[in-house]
Amino acid sequence: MSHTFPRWTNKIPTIVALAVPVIGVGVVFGMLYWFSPYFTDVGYMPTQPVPYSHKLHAGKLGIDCRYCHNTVEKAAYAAVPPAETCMNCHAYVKKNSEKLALVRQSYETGESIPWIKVHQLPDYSYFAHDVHVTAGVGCETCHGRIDQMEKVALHSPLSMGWCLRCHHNPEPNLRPISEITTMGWEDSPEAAEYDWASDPHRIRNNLQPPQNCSGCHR
Amino acid sequence: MDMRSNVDLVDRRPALVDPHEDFQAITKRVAAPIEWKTPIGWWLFFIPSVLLAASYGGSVAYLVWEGTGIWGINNPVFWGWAIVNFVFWVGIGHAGTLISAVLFLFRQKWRTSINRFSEAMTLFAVACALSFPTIHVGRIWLLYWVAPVPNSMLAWPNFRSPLLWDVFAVSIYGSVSLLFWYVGLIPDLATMRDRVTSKLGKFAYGIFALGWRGSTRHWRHYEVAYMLLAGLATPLVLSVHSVVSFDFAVSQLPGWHTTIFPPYFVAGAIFSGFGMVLTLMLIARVIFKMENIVTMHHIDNMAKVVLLTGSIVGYAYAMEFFVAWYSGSQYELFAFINRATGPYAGAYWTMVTCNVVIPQILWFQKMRHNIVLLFIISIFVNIGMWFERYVIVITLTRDFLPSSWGYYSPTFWDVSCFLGSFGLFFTLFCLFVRFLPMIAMAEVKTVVPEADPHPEEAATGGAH
Amino acid sequence: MTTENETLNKPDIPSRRTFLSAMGATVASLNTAACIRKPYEKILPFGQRPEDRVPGRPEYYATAASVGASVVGLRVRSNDGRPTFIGSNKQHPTSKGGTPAWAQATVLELYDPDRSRTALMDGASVDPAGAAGAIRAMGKAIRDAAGRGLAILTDETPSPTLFRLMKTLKEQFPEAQQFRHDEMGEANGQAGAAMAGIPNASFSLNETPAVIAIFDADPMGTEGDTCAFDHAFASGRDPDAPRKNRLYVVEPYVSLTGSNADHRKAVKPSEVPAVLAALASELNSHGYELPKLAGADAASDKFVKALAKDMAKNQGVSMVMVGERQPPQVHALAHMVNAALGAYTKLGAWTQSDAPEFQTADELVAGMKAGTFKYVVSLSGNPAHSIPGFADAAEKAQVLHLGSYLDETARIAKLHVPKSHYLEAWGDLVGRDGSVAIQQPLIAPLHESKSAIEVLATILGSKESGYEQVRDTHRSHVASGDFEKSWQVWLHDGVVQSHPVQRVEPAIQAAQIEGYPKAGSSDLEAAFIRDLTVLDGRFANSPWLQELPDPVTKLSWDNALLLSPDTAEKLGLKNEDMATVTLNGASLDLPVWIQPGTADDVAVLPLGYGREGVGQYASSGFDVSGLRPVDGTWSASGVQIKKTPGSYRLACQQLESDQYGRPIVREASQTDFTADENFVAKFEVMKPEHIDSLLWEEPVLPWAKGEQHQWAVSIDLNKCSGCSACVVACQAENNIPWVGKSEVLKGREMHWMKIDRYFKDNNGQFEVKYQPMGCAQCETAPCENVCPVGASAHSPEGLNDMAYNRCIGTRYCANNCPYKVRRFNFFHYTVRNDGEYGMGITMQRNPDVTVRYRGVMEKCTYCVQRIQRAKIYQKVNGGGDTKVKDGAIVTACEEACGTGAMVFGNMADPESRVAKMKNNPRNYAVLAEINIRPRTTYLAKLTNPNPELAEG
Amino acid sequence: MSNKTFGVLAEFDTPASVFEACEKVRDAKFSRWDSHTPFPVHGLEFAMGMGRSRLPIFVFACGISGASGAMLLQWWTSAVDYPMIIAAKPFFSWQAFIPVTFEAMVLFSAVSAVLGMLFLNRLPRWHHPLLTSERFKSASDHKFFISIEASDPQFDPEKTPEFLHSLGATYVELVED
Repeated sequence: MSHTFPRWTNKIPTIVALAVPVIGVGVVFGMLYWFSPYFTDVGYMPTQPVPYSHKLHAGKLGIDCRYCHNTVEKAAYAAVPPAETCMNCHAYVKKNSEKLALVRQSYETGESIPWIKVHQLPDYSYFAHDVHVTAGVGCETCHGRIDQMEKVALHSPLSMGWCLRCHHNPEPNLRPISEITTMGWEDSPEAAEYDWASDPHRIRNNLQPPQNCSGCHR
Repeated sequence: MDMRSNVDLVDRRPALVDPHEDFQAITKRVAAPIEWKTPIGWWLFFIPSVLLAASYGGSVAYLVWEGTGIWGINNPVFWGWAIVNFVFWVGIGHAGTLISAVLFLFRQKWRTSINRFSEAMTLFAVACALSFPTIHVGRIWLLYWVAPVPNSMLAWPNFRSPLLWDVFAVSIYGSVSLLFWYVGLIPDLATMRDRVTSKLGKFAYGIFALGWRGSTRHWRHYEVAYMLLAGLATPLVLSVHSVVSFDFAVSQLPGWHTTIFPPYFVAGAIFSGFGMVLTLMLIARVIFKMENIVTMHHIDNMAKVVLLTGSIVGYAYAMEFFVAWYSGSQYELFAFINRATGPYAGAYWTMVTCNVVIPQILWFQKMRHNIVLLFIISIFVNIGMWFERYVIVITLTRDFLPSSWGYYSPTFWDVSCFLGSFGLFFTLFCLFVRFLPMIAMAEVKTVVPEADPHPEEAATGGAH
Repeated sequence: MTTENETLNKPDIPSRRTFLSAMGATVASLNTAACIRKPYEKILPFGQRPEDRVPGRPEYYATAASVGASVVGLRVRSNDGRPTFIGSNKQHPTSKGGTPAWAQATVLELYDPDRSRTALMDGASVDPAGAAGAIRAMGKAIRDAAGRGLAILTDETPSPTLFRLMKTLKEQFPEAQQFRHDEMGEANGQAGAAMAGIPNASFSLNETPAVIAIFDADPMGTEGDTCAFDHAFASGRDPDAPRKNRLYVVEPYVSLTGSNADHRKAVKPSEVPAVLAALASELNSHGYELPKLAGADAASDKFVKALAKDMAKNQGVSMVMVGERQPPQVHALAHMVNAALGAYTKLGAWTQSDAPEFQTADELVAGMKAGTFKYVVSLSGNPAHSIPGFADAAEKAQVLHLGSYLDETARIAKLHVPKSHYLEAWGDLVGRDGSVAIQQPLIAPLHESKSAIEVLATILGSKESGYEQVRDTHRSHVASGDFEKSWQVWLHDGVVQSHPVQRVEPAIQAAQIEGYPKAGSSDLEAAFIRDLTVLDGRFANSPWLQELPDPVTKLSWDNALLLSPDTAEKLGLKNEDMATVTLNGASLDLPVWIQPGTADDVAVLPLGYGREGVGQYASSGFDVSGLRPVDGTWSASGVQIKKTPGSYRLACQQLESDQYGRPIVREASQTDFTADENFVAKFEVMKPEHIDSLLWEEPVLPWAKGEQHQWAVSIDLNKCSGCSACVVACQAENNIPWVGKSEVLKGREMHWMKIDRYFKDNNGQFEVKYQPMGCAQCETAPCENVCPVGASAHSPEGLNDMAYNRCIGTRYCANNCPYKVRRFNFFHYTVRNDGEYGMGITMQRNPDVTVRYRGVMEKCTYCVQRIQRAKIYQKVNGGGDTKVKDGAIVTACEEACGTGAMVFGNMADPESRVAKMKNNPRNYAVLAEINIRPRTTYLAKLTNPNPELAEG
Repeated sequence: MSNKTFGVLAEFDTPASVFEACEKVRDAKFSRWDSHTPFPVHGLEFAMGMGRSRLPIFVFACGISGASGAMLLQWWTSAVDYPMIIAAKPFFSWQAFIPVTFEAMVLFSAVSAVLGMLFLNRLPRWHHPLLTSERFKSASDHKFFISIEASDPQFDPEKTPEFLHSLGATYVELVED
């Protein structure tokens, strides 16, 4: 009588034995990367209603971040500026530019410019800019080289693990208070020998970044 | 010398199988149910079971859509029937492995006729059991958080939680039982492979028989592996229900925070397990004409085990009260007095009657040999053991602060989920008895007199 | 923060726009809470950001609210332009930093979707312009008719501006008539005061009396300045208080005040006058000049004798109070007693009210029937429901109804105008002590609504802006020129300092009182009472107050016929039976609830429920006002009650009232306490040294490692009156959903904080004990240990953190919680609330607190959002000092509590109030014996019984 | 079907007969041969001259590694990577970690026992010459067989079958590969 199973089937066990572990590990670490914000969110770069260029304003013109995001040192939100702020200059500079039509309109009517949110935390996690800034965490640390971005893109994953890594060990991400808004400081030579603990100009040196749940979830 | 004497020459006990059964007859008898044209009786069980199982699926779908609020759970009774059913099924899931593993280690040859059957029961019970803790969580789609896998939240499960122990204990228990059951099946699958004529049959049984050839070189490793599995399953079976009991014992609630829970739960589990094995065995034995293989001798033994464990459970009930009084904690004492006299006294006394009083009948051999009576008792045992878990969970209604006391009553969906799980259980079971050898042929053959390669020594009383 | 106040009255205030942006965030949170893919969100900045407005940073404004003539000073929080929380104004003299539950609920009332949105002319809606025009037209017509045929009906809202406008009206048009009617008012009290010779004046209590005798009044619950009374009362409960007080209560039902009494005497309503008369004559025999009314001594007994003796002993610092439910004569006698005892000179002050003369409601109805009134302008309330006969008489007149709901009156009105919420309009309120608070709006009117001031001004043809009117009223109070400056100060403080107060010395003549009520009948009597949560029903449409259990009965979502156990037995009734109550012709079926402590043969009928056609919640319960006598008296004899088939399930939130001898609420009498300071230890189930012997060493207790903050709460059971304001405050602050009656019946209410109440039979005397209970942040928390995913873990500062977004809902933690203070979202209650309340509830929600998803456990974490805000503020502005000062963090419950019963603070700082309280000998932990080490501990209750009455 | 022979297959009726036959085959110094029985015949492996199985050592090793792995994981996750204060218990509260450790031990050893057994038996092997023989089907029912492979140095297409006959085989056949 004939065989139910052809000869090659005897190879299957070996193949499975080799494949299973590979696949298993692959799935776990695949999910760890492809399902995480590292992959899904970083680089998110929507087109904004007004083609505002940080590269031009923050980079070329060197306007300090706090000129527009002026609540960053005293509030949780580094507020997006009102059209008023734009008009401070643009009432005189490029007063008739097409690109600024929406801004002018907003300034006159009070209607908001519908900016699209780039750095978006889930609503159950609470982040406060002011406390991070006073602790000496620079804008660049989380937002990247804004001064080189024509369009603002998401630089950091803003995932829990990413936050925690710094909260476990903040030192590498601290800089002199005076350098908070400096772009590119991280690569600068003084960053290398900066010792946060002995910095006389720091408001406080006793950092205890919370690592418990209610530090961020309320 | 007469090889067909009524005495098993291997261990000088009453024959385990009818002495007129030889190898071939055993094979035939065991394979028969699979080779028959499906009996009506089978359909009578199968169709309702499938319908019930489907209703379970429906209930669960609605549960996930609407939320656990569709059950009767509330504050203070945050755990309701779901957990009751879970413990109930896990308990039942114990007899199988116990019979196969522990009795195997103790060289209880009478197990061979019933171990396959009860292992299968174990598997299906554990499947039902696992379904309940899974569906009872509030956000089932996040259940994978209990698994310790690296993630972008940098968060890990809390290994101090008895619930996490449970996740490991029950799922591992399930997997090991499956292995144990399957390893036992391999030679019989080979037998079926060699018997069936249909192409599909050859293929299906062939795949799972793994190309088994009954080679002695294989038997050599096989027997060791089986022995090891038995050796592992034995502590496992004890640990699982201990861990389940930790779900209650590790909390600090009056009536839950008790050190006697682990042994008491294990005894209860064996008790309920044997109850269920009896229930099923007594039916199957008749339907599939297995009287010659599952003899009165087996049934009598099982009845004895039921009597023993039932009495242990009864002792535990009594002990609980003593400890509650002896502890001097007013909360403890109240909790137990409240069980027996409070709003849920009915459940408590049902439990005592079914688990402790009724099994006492089994002291009499006459009763042990009365199939009908035995069947009824086994049903009572099942009911009683469900109520035992209900009584434990319902203790939540009255804990420390009277201000937070409440009441609990199940809803339609509690009931539908519970009955539905029976549907799942019996569906699997019907499929098992229809398509797989429900008795371990190879093992039974080993206890037939001819199985002995040295009959003359045995006849002359040669030692082994 | 006050600079923005002007902008609020300008037409272009940025209210609605900011909602939309806020809305985006809140609505989105519903999705994200489930960790589903992030929704697409927008940022909507201002075109021109108002000065001092920092997006995301809450702002606080002082304002005030009133019920009847009771004024509560408030400090309301606004998040991005949305009022979200009603805080208390510690500087306000008549609320003393307290807020009643109803005040807490007004923030939700503002967003009530059932509020009437547009004006109705003959039932058809008209646009704002049309409405204004109609009012102006009516005003013109009235002015042309020189006020003839004009009837103005208002409630007792004590608004100086309103008073001023009415006076001008009266001056300009003498024929116009003004009426006043208020279900929460004190008509009887004023009539009584007038009898006694102090008309149109009000008494304000400044310090605690040593002996307080309450006659059928509820100054803690529903009458007068409850916060002020609570404050005064609490100040006399401390063992080290300069003046300890003793509270005697004589009443037919268990009022909130009665539940706090040291001695309580339950009598039928009609017998109360007799008891007071008896007291008077007893005092007379102690040598006071008081009348011996006929048959007074008959009512005298041990209780009255002891009371009289006690009062005599405390000459000058003891007083009696009579409630609105008693007729004027009784009030008059009370005034005489107090005058004789010299209470009015020492304990408080009488202030002359500058309210105009008002006529009563029945005079109005009579006039309307007679056809004297062409125009009836109803500035407040729902007269068609509350004034018998008004509806029928209304046909003869054109009714202008200013109201918040499309209620009975709105339906019969010629012109209905939506009434502005007090958070939407300018106004002012004068308290009983003459102190004035400015009501400043936090938001532009959400609907096309007007305030009473605006309507009246329009009719007068005066400036229509409420803002201008209010300013005009108070401009005169500033002597020097810089009105603007002081105006800013008033708005900031919430109190008008320089307001002239006219004190009066009561000249009470000890004459015989005409028609003093005779002792009561022997048959069954009905007692109509104001409900402790929805009051007279004006808050009946608030789901928060409907779900808030009555502090005494613990019933929610319903009222019921309250009977004493004996009476119920006599009538063959038990809980949740249906009974037919028949009283002068009318009859009503309602469920029975047995309330121990109720006087026998009394049928207690709480008002304010079963209001049809007002809103989706107001209709729950049973409207007993139909049974009430037409003259509006509060009690009546000749009630028939008989059992009717059927039963009705009542949502009671506490099913057990006995402590089963467990040391949960610990108490002793003042005398026992002085005998043994550490009496609480006697209650301990286990010796501390036994508890502390643990199986494991504790290396990870960070509080052992000198953490600078260790949060803790201490609750003084002496000071808690059970008013439940904290429960509502907690609900408002923490976005706690309501679940509805059906879920409460299942035992699924979500209140993070509950007020446990236990009954006690103190040899024959019925007593009630209250105990606020929330998550106690146990150091060895049983809940944390059992969570498989670590969703509940401890913070180094001793908080039992709950990460909602990590919770998978095994519910094990709640099982294992010995206090059962964890709450589970069995259904998606948040979304259910959204379904019922629409955008309103999302607008009220606190953006600093996560909105919880279905299948998630939640609980109190000491308002951790407030803690974090304060810590961050300290880190940013503390210049290196990161330690938060004591009192910088105030939890919602603490903020709502006027008596200071609840104190939150830093245990690690020995100077903090909470640390001091923990060292108080009365300090104890509930269930300490199971070694959970709660951070919330209690100070044992001290009663102050009269030794003569103490032993049975 | 190729004409290459796999070996010779001999059928016996009773355990006893196959037992003796095996002893003879063993003494005849055959190396690549095997016996096939429907159930494990007591002591037959010794009759065939085989020692004890080495499976247990392997299983033991896996069990130990499972247990230690689990304890290591629990220690690292709850005491090193992200220590959280749970009910004021030590970060490394080993008492609480024992149940999971034990379960892991059981799982690892059980799985290794089964996989090890399959490996040592070179199973699954679905395609095998013997499975083509009709007579051989009864090897899983009531008959007992001895198979000697053609690859055995002593194998001889003529002699070996006769030898087996001489051992009392009731039937002998050549099996093609």
